[in-house]
Amino acid sequence: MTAPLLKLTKKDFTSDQEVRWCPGCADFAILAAVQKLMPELNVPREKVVFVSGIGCSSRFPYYMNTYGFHGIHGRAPAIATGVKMANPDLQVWVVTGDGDSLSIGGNHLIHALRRNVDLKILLFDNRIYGLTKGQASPTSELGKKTKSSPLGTVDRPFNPLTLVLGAGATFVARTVANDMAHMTQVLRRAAAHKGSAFVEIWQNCPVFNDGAFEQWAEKDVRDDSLVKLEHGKPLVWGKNKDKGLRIGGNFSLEMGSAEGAVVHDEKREDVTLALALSALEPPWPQAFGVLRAVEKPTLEVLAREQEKAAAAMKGPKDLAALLQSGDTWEVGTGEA
Amino acid sequence: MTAPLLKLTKKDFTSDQEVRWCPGCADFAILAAVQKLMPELNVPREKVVFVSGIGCSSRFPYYMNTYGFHGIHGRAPAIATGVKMANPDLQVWVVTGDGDSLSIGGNHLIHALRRNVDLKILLFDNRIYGLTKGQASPTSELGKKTKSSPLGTVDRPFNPLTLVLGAGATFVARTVANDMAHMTQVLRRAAAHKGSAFVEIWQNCPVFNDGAFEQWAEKDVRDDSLVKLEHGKPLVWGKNKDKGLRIGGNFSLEMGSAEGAVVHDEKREDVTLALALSALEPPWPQAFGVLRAVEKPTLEVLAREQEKAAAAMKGPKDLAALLQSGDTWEVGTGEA
Amino acid sequence: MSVPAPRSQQAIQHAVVRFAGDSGDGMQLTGTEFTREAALHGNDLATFPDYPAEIRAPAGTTAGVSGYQIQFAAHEVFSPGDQPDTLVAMNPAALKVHLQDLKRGGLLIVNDAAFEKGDLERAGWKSNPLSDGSLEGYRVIRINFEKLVTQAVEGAGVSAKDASRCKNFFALGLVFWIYSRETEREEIAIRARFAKKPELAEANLRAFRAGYNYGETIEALDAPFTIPPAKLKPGKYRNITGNSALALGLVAAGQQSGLRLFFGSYPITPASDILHELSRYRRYDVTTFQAEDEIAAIAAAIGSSFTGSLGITASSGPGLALKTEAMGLAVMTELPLVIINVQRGGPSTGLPTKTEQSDLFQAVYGRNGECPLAVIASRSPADCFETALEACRIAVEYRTPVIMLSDGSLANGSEPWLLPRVEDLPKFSPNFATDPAGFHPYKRDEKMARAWAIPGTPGLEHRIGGLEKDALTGNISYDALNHEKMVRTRAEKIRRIADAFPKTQPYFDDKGDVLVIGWGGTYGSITQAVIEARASGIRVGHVHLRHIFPLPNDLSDVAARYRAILIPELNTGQLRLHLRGQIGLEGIGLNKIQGKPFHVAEVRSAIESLARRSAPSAKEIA
Amino acid sequence: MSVPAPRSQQAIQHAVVRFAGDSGDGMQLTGTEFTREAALHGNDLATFPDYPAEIRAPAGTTAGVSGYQIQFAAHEVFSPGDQPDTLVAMNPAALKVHLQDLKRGGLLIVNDAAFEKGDLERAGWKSNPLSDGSLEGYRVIRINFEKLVTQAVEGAGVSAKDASRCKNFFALGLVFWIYSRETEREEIAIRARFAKKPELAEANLRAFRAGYNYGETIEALDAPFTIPPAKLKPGKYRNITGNSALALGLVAAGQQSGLRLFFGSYPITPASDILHELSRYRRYDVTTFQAEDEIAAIAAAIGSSFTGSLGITASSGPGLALKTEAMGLAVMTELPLVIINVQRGGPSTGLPTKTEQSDLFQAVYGRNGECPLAVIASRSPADCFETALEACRIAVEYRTPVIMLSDGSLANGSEPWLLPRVEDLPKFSPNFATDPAGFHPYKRDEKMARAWAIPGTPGLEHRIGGLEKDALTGNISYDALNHEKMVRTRAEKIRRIADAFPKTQPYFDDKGDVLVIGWGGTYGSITQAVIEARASGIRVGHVHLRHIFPLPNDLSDVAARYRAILIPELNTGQLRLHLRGQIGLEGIGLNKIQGKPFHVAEVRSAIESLARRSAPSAKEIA
Ligand SMILES: Cc1ncc(C[n+]2csc(CCOP(=O)(O)OP(=O)(O)O)c2C)c(N)n1
Ligand SMILES: Cc1ncc(C[n+]2csc(CCOP(=O)(O)OP(=O)(O)O)c2C)c(N)n1
Ligand code: SF4
Ligand code: SF4
Ligand SMILES: [Mg+2]
Ligand SMILES: [Mg+2]
Repeated sequence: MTAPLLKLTKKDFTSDQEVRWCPGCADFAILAAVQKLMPELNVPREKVVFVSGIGCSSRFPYYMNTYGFHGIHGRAPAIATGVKMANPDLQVWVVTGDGDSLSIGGNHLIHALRRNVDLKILLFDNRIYGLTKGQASPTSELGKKTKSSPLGTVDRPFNPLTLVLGAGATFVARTVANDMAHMTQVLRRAAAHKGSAFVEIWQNCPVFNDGAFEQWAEKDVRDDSLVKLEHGKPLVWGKNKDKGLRIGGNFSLEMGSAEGAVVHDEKREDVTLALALSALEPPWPQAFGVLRAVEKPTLEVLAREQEKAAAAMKGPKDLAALLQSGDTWEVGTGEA
Repeated sequence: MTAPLLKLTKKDFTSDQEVRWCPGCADFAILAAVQKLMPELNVPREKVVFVSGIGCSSRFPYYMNTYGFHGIHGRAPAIATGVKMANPDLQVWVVTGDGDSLSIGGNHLIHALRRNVDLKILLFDNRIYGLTKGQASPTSELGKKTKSSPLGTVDRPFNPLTLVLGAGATFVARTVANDMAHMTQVLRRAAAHKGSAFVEIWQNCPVFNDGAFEQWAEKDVRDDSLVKLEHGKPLVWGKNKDKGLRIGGNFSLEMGSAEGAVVHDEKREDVTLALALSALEPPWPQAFGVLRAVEKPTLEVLAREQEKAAAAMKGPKDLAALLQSGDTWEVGTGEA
Repeated sequence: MSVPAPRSQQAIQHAVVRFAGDSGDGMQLTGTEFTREAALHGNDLATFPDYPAEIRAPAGTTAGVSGYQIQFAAHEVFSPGDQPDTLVAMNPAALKVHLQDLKRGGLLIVNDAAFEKGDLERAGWKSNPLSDGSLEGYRVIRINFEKLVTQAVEGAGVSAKDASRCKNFFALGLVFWIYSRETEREEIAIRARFAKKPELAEANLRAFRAGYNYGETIEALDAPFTIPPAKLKPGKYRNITGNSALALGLVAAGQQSGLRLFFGSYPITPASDILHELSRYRRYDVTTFQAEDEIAAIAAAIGSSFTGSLGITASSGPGLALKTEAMGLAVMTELPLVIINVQRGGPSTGLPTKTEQSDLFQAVYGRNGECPLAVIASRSPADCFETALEACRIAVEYRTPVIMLSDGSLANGSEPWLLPRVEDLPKFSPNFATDPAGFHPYKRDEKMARAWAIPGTPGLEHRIGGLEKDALTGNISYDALNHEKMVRTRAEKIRRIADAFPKTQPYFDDKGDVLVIGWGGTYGSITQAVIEARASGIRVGHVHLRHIFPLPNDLSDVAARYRAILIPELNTGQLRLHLRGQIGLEGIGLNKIQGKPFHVAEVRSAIESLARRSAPSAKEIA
Repeated sequence: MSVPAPRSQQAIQHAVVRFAGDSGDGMQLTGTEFTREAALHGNDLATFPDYPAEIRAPAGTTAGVSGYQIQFAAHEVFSPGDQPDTLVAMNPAALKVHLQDLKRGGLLIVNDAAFEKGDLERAGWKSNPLSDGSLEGYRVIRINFEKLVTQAVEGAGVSAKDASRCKNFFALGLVFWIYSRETEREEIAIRARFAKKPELAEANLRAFRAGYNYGETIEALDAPFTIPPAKLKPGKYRNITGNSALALGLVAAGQQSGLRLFFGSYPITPASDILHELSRYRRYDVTTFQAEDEIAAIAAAIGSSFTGSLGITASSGPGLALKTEAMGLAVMTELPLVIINVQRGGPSTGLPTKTEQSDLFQAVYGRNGECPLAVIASRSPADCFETALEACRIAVEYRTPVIMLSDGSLANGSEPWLLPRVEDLPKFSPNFATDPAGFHPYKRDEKMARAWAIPGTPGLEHRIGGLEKDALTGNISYDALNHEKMVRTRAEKIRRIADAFPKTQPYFDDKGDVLVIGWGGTYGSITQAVIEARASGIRVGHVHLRHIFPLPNDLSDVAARYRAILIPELNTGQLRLHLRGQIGLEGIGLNKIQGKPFHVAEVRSAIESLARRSAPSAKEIA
């Protein structure tokens, strides 16, 4: 990481708007992490755009002293695609919630990812609808009782990581808001990725879904319930790093001792390993960190290259010539 | 397969409407296959509903002499979810195109699949927009020149199988319209599956995308370019069945000799193998047949069970009592 | 607990109380509790809750202030009242926002402890209103809630934080005393509410009692007020919010028609509660489906209607926008469908928690193609029951989508509801087609409703969809004259709904100076305003449109009996333009677009000035 | 090829030709080719292509008939003509559909070979029209196309199937002879078209020539017709369809404003061609984005406008419906945005390939909340250029979404376009904000346009969104009075656009018996009808509204100069209701909802009967 040239500070990225989240909301931690990370990225404030949908999480852009667009529910990836294609020079972030991006906005999310638009997509996953006061979301556990499902939900949740990998995402990671160091590292990686970067951030909502992640994301249980991914390192976990993911029978992963554990490889072109890791759910350890980071051409760059190629082939712009293209004829001033 | 009790024939499932596809369109073959299969399924015509979106493929319901709903673009899975939840007794089919279900309708598709609504979803994939005359679809190859992309597309296509597996689909299969036997067998399996069944059918559009699949789906090349999946059988292919998919280094699949090939297992709870198979693309052999068939509770059944449980717990319906629930008071006829 | 009987009481006829505090202060609960007691006491009442769009904006800021107003009375009440007689302000921000509304001479209860320098600044006070003269002209009761509540709950076994959170029940107790409310029912309610945490129950009880006793002790008033029960129509009552009544209306429609309800919805303020409520009535043949978005919600509802359920969907403005395309499909397929729009401030995301009536255009005109459907509006919280039932009936009997308009103030506001007897509720039948003989999907009955043949019915297999349909068979038809016929048929079917409306009967004067034509949630304010205007000698009639489209056939004739027409709306004049466009009716608009209901005084003065302006000239009289 | 000069010719002033056949018969191509030659010949012309919604419906059925009509003349032409003088019917189905329109005494060219029993049945003929007297009163040329074409192309080296597919060029050749067209240009065009398959070029050329020679040989007519070039305004011309002109208008707007264009779209008939065309103009700073759906298309366009591009999106009715919510966002954020609606038959999926004007309500009124934006409409294929440019100018200068209405008949129809000189095109500037001093995102200029500060500009970082905004800072504001102010400001900004309109100047009589007020694609038919009605002595004016919202300020005044107002529309009366609702204008509607343009005669007779009805009574005259 190069030293910041612009000498910006966290304060430079803090807007004058009051932050309107509930006391104790994990969104605060994410905001702090992003505001702290930004100066390090060395991008001038005016070249940074935050785009969001609707939800508690989607208030995020108001608090960043950059350009920001608080869109409509679910459409942030589409708005951001327009921003990035219109000006590929900008660094574009998308902030979204589990309802915003996986319920109403699911399609835009997977399409942005398949297109590999260079967006940094942060999904604040609290497994609930916060802003509308506590309905089930597509990540709420099956059978969960919420305001909209007093008898328990009947729809199985998405696994966001498997979903986005299935859609062809080139960068996929997971972190948790209460692990500042890990979260910051993951965000830094996402920022550095050229192409769509998808980050699921487990985010506690103390008001409507308190403790959703405490069984595996609290400090004292993390070691046993999460497998921290490090590129080139074996897939091991446990306080003593004594458990490992190994190749099991008939092309499956199995839990066993650390010995002979599969080695994590973010950069593998084939998506098998990343998919297998994404699909791990309790009682298996869950994947934590960067699952995949593969560079591919991005939409906005390909599009601009085409434009240039067309210009090179067909010559410079000439509106008059364009209007007169095709079969034309003259009508004279005199008698016909 | 039990003998048809209803003694229906293909003709019973043929409506009086003229079929309006172009000469040579592979949609005809699919229609014929479905009309031929239906009598065998032994479901009375009136209990069968075909729902579709918009596209050439989506005209399908008009040609089936069952109940049918030609919906709006992309929304067939949502309409069908309403049909099935409203009457779980019905057998509900969804017919859709690659644009209909993967472009505008992508979100409804993945949500229907995660919910495991008992729908048979047939995606007629011709890798092009047929009805609107030849624009790129989300399955068109990168760089493809179409009416809407005269310089070539710049967005990478979806792999529909990986996408739907990532969304949690319980039944996923692929077939091709020019292999009547295979297609019929896959459709039969889909019909038998309790839960969402997703079938990708490669379908040639001779008018706007002729030959899209000929390199691997024509009779003479199939053996070398497709790996036919059979539950419990090793993953081998080639004219002489001499090539196999084996476990490679660091949890990857590799191509090799047939010996020691991984054995296909549709019913595996963990989705790793199915995902790995779905992701195979040329020059690898492509997966052909049923990738996954795992039974899970379906949305409509869970919902009805809840209803019954609620009735059992809270007693029978009593509208008067319901209206009067909560704190009530009387206002007398005399002076207060 | 035994409370010493207050010494003497002042009997009054009505009062308006507003509770205001931080979003975290529990003001909505306090208001609801007070409302329940007023209801059970037999008062007539109307309420208006008002809360911010954030779950919890920063503590102590004006952005975070949450309010709840109730008017309760010994007589009929139509609106939550213009100006509170009593205002409870739990912090400086609440005072900042609400003081301007307090009636001159009104009672102001403030939380003394919350007026430190920082608190004042956060709320935007330049100096301390408690001491700078701002409160002159009001009767101020300053209370150190923190201290008194802490003392009161000491020993109940709750944390200091939990103790402090009992403040609202202290305030509630005090207001109970001021209005001489019985405390028993509330005590039972508190115990029930906190049944799972007895120590919290105990703490809140103690706070409540302490508040009540405090009123008694400090002799806050010379004599507390009493408001005797109202002489309402006899019968059994229940206090109800608009969304609750609406949900019950839907259930009743299902039961009265024998149809299964399918409710497909996606959460959105202020409509979400309908989903929440219906999810609790599942055993009444109610399927609820929280869809992935508004489009899926309506699409699934349409699918269910095709299958023989009554499909229903609910949302607010932005969600309705998304449903537009699918509404067209329902119009084309002529399936029953109820689409509920609980309107909120617009455009776009707008003011999500504020009320407005600005989606009339969208409801009547907002679709591609010639795409008529029925639009009806409810007028009061309890009326949402009847309106929902009516929407369902029209949808089923005419095989048409019906948009039902409610709004934020109706949805969350409440009033006593005279419970209908089930025997008196309308029954209606889906009249499913079952006979293959002569069956055609687009054959029509005398209401012009097409045959509704549902899957599962042998011999009636057929296909429908969004392409233009043949006038009889329903098959795709591109025929030019068939298209014209179908466009006109669909329009005529909707128009004919009006033929079954009862005669339009204005309230109050049935001819005279001014006719007020209103719709939706302004009913209460208009009614009260008309009553008051008539008291000053003006002859005023009031027509409150339930049916926005089609309009009543006799509306022009009725309107012609008045010198002038006033059309008050919480928008820039949508009904006004609609009436002029549809029937050439010229009205004067009274328009307010502030995310708030009308004050009665605003409507009354508009009536009065219009009456003056349009008074017959001397010549005319002669 | 050298063709013997036809012996004698009959000079006529205009003709209407219709080519009709199966979807697979290439009638659209035939029509286009004939049109090009007419254009290059110097005729004025107007065309009307009409094709089915399926790619290819079953061969030989009426559902699969595809037609192309052209009127070409030695004088100005305004419509494609009511009734063809010459009809080419390639099969019985085409004859079935189109015979009724053929002018009495007109020339009918039929493909003899296609009238076998099966063919007749498939087309729904009970008996053979060639022999049952159906064709009496027409001049019939029966041709065995199959045989003649097969003979003609023998030896060209194509398959029998490909040979048969040359039929359309045979027909084209024959019609060339009938109207004495030169064949050279067409021969070059055929060679160019099939450049990659020389044997096909050869076969089609031979068929074309054979058709031409056939006319000569059989002496199909005593003398072929000639139609001299029209005396059009001098200048350079090009024949152009509405969608092509529209795309060029957008490119011109980008170049004239210096803005990059961002075109986000999702394919839909009849708007897709705009995407196709713009995709070919990428080097003109045009980004095209085929989105996953209509919502993403407009959302991306909005994002691009935020970033300093000119965001544009195009669709047809159902797609517009989906864009509704996002339009609200554009209104709230006050960003430039052009939304094109190429209307088609509705409601719902409706009649996708047919024309209609039924999305006016949706455009003006179809959004949640108080959500005004500008709506403009183009009137003819070539006018789509100017209208698109105007839409872009308004969007940029006023920072507002603008809906531009076109329709299917304009989109696919064509006419000669007098090419504008680039120097004469308007220039306009985005006027980006760059100076941090005194910058506020919602500070307005004299047009009430807010500051447009784009990412990349240092010091102007700010945030916008769909919640109500503070009137100056653009920060979220829930303030009641601010909301009212903003609602009224947004409305006033749009209203003021009208202040810059030129005076409304009716065509033809500027006062008199009847004023015809039209909009959109009916321009041609109305113009011709007015010309004809005036010839019969009625004093008629014609106002064709480009601006649907806001309306011209002086429209009422202009209208007052006529005895009666006629409002012809291809819908049930949307402009009529709009004018009555907005400005109290009472008009008589002429309405047709058949997926087809007006016939000139329909409009003319409406004018005449209205003139008669509203003729001044004897008393008035006295
Ligand atoms: C079109 C539309 N539909 C619904 C809503 C209501 N709405 C606002 S936020 C939200 C969901 C919020 O959940 P999530 O995305 O998980 O964000 P969180 O609040 O939990 O951060 C909903 C349903 C809306 N604003 N717009
Ligand atoms: C809301 C809406 N948008 C767009 C269209 C236009 N449209 C109809 S079908 C179609 C795509 C068809 O492609 P696909 O789903 O692949 O089906 P195919 O025709 O290839 O079978 C489109 C864009 C529409 N009818 N409705
Ligand atoms: S509701 Fe939950 S997610 Fe929203 S601000 Fe409050 S704590 Fe955070
Ligand atoms: S366009 Fe293609 S997919 Fe559509 S009917 Fe014709 S051949 Fe089939
Ligand atoms: Mg959430
Ligand atoms: Mg397709």
